[in-house]
Amino acid sequence: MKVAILQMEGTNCEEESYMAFKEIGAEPEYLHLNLLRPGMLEDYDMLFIPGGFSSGDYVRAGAIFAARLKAKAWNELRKFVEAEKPVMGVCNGFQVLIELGLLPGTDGISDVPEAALATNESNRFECRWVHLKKERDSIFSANVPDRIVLPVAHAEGRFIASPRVIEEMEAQRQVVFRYIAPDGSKPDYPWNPNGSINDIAAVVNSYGNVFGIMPHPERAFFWYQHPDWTRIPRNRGDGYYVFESLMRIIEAKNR
Amino acid sequence: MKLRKITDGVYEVSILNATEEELEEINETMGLALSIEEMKKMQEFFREMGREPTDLEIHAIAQGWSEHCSYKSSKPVLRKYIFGIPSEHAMIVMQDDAGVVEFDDEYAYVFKIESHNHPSAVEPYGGAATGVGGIIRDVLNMGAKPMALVDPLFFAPPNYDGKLNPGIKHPRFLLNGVVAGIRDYGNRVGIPTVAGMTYFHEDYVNNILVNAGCLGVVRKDKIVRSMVDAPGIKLVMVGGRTGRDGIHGVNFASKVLSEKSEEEKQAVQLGNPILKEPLIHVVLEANDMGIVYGMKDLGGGGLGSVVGEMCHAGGVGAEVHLDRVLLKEPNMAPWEIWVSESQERMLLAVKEENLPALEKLCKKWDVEMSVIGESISERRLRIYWHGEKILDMPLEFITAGVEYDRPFKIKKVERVQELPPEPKYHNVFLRILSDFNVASKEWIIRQYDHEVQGRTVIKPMQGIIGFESHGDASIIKPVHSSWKGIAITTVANPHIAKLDPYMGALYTVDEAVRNLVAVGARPSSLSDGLNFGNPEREEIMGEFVESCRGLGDAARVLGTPYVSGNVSFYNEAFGKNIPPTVVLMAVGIIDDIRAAVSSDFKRDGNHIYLVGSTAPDMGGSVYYRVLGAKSTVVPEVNINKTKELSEKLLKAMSRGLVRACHDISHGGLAVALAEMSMGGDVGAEIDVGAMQHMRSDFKLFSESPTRWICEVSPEHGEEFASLTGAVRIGTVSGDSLRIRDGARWLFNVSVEKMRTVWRGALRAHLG
Amino acid sequence: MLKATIVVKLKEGVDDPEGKTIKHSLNLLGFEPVVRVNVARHYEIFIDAPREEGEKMIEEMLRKLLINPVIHEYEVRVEEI
Amino acid sequence: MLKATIVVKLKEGVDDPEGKTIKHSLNLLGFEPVVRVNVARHYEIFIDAPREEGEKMIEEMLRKLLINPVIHEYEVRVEEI
Ligand SMILES: Nc1ncnc2c1ncn2[C@@H]1O[C@H](COP(=O)(O)OP(=O)(O)O)[C@@H](O)[C@H]1O
Ligand SMILES: [Mg+2]
Repeated sequence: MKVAILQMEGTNCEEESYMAFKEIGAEPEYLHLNLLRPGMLEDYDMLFIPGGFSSGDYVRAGAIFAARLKAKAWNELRKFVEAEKPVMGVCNGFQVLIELGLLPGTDGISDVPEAALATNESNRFECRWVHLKKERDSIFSANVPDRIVLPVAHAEGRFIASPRVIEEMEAQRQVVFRYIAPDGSKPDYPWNPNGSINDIAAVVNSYGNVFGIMPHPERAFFWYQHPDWTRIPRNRGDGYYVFESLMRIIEAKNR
Repeated sequence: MKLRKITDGVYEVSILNATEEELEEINETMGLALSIEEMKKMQEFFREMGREPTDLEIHAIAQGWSEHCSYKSSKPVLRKYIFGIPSEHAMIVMQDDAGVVEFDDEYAYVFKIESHNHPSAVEPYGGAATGVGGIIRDVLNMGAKPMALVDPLFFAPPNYDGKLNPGIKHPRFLLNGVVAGIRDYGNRVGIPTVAGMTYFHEDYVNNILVNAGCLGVVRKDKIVRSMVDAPGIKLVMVGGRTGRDGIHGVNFASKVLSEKSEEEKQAVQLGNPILKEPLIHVVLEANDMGIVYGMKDLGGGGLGSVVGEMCHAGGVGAEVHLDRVLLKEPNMAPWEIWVSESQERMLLAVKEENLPALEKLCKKWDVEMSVIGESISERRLRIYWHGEKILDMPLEFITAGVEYDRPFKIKKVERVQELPPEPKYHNVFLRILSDFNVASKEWIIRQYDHEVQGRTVIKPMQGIIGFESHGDASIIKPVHSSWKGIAITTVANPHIAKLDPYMGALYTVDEAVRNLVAVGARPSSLSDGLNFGNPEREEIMGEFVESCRGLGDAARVLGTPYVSGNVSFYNEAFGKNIPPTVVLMAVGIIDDIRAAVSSDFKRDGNHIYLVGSTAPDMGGSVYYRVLGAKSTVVPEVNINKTKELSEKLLKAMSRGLVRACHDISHGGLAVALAEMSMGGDVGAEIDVGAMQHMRSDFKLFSESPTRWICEVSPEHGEEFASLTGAVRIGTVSGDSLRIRDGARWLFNVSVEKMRTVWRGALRAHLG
Repeated sequence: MLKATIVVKLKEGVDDPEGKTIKHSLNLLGFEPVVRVNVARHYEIFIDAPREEGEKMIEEMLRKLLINPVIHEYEVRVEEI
Repeated sequence: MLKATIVVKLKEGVDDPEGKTIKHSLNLLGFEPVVRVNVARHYEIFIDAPREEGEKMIEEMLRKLLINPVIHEYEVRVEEI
């Protein structure tokens, strides 16, 4: 499975992501936005938008990345999504997918954003680990246990959308992960680290092939990346299982 | 001042026949910050040449001779004490912009700490951000990938309510601005800020300190030197454009802060991480391709110092065409271009045949470059401006600079210690927990991405998710295929150093060792950030000499060399000087990160041991400050003991005997226990009766060096105690910290209560 | 030459954490009568184009980059300079 | 009740990386005639105080929290609402 990891100035989680794909047997390749030419996307089986601060997140997190990607390859991107090839965005990548209108994608693809990842309620960038509850299976979550921990590191992650969009998302069961308190109860700050509506941490579009997640699975790929590994032994990092879920597609491809 | 126009933007300055007053006037008008002796030396030189200098030539010399570039006050002292400490592993020591030390057979690590004090005092956000930007370049120009940042910071207390001198900003404003600057720059370039310190002392009210350190890793065969050693190599500027911003930053750093500093807008820059991030890619990819012949970043001193130092180091000269430098604004004079310290710029030396490859890389990353000249075999510097030669001097004269053996005076403080009555333990313990130097720094730490790049395997906050408390050092795992790790910590203790700079320096080295050993790492090497007042004052120079002597004595015994460092003088404002502030960025190696130890208590029922011995020396302690009691009796460090005990403890750790470990520092034993409890969300029952005989409060709050608390499972207790000579002082248990001295109970505070107090104290005054 | 001044605000009803934080800090600093703070982004964009063309361009910039309609509203003022 | 609208800008001569990045992005997006972008911070501060007192307060707020005179200049407009 050939995975395009999109890059531009300020994306900076691409190396961890590259390694994660490599480890599960995919063929990741960096693709710089400046080198993206017509027809190039077609060659890939999956598109991945990594975390970071594309263009400094000036204007708004992910906005410049999204606008530039849209200007360069909107039609191809639409085709990619409509062909139901997987598209995944982590953190800044999630922000880009929202700004592109590819997520929440309650009704496929939207030409204008239908949601926002707004400034955290705490008004601060925060780097911390959170507890997550898996709400559904998808090609991105099939192998993930029901409860995991992952790190977040963002200043703009508060998921907002109109009541109508939220309702549709919930009705179509598009929420893949929610923040949760360690005892399983409804999370207050900091368990919900940004104030997202309905504690939304990750969503998938209505087709099931575009996935955005604020926490960083690629930073929790190995057990020793967990903050509490000196307390709790694990064989793998919890983020590994997100990538492992994608292996099914790889295997299908290889068959 | 007599000028004669030579060409657009270039003047000849008459100095050959200038009187002393006229030289002084030139010095002032041109903003050179030179002494009269230095002005005369320059005059002498041009008299010998038999011609008047251009303004560019004068600026070039002033820049080369500035304190910041030439280390004129500090060199002789550094040479005597700090340089040349033998080490098996050090590869490049105190030569290039950052030190290089062997990591394993294939890789080396590269690091340095630097100050950015004056710019941060004037504009905290931009000053701190560009401080981070600058130190990243120092590591990058060795060809290394930057992997970790640290940020030791020094302020007056955030609740300071004294009078502020004109132009001085409140510590709260400064702290918020500095943290935001480091956060926005570090996070955006994608380098984790893994450690730091946030220190409070009233004497920083006029003059904050912002130090920043960076560590990177490079394959040994890819190390790039900051030199050009052959003629005909092209000199290429890559990255940001050159502007009027940052003109005279170097001279600014060598000047005392005053009311007027606010107006020195030109020395203030905000920094552009979104230029730096792709620049890092360009440089590292070019280095991977093997097309970088030599490289140096443009930091203090700008293009002038870089071209000069790079060619001087390689024994060649250079020819530069200043009109080829890409500018932010038109109509800049050549001297402005030469001395500008605009951010995000690197100078690469590249062979002509490799220029196209570099151009291609720059294009991909949308980074600008320009070939501005080349190296020549003659050891001279020649500068051209639209074809006209406007500078022609031997490099030696510009770069060699001057040195001073400044007079110094060592002040002896009489050793006295008040003995206050015993306190109410419960209250005083909570007051210590909420002392700003003890209280949680979580609000700061979490604003920095300390995990980007995915290498941070021991984090700055340690424990159960959501309950973490302070750790001693962070560990990164730099090489995917190896379990070997690099531990990083920063330390300083200005309260102790102010009473006794020599012992303060020893104490600081000891604390560096303590922190590294606490996570299971063997101390490897050090970078020294020396922040002092005005060296023209004899007592300040005395503090500097004594500090360096202490640093040298300590490191020589330990075998940990100083491989890089930085001196910041003139931290003086309104006649007040900062306390002597020796900041160390210390690096340790752990052979297998799976053996690393964190500070949080792990399991109810485990035994608690104290390693090391305690003395009743309370000078500089948090406890005495909280009580308002006076002591000048600072803790005594025996560095041989530091070495011996740390080796024993490392041995116990390598046998897997230690479940948790924390060194004892600010606030003493009681605070260390509290932090271990909070991180593990579990209490402890402690009896300090087994310690040497002394007052109970001294047992709890003494900050004696070379001590750790270790958690050990019961079955390993005996082995651990016999290896380290530790005494057992208690058991992990319950949900409160309960401490007695023999039969007498001192206090009992719930973990919950400790956490509320410890977390809230500093937080209440921030953001 | 055109100068467009664009103020991008959060829509009424969208929580403004930055405004809240600043209000809180101001209250702490002793400015108790401060009851509310709103924070907006303010752009000055200089465009070398005739008025009509410039105005169309601004419309487009807003749509393509400067705002997210889910949370933002905006004001634009264009002057010839 | 007073409403103060405050715009805090960078002084001429202070290089603005944010404005430059946005300008560059707009050019890349095809808005070539954009020659310059300045970014400023825009505050609306609501103060429950009489005019004179409120105005003094605003002066002080600016000095203590909202600006650094080394790099910033500002405009203030106060209305009674
Ligand atoms: N300004 C800062 N930036 C990053 N980390 C910080 C900062 N201040 C404190 N820390 C982190 O907080 C923890 C405790 O700091 P400190 O109290 O100085 O520890 P110690 O006394 O063990 O040196 C360390 O992990 C340190 O790296
Ligand atoms: Mg410590």
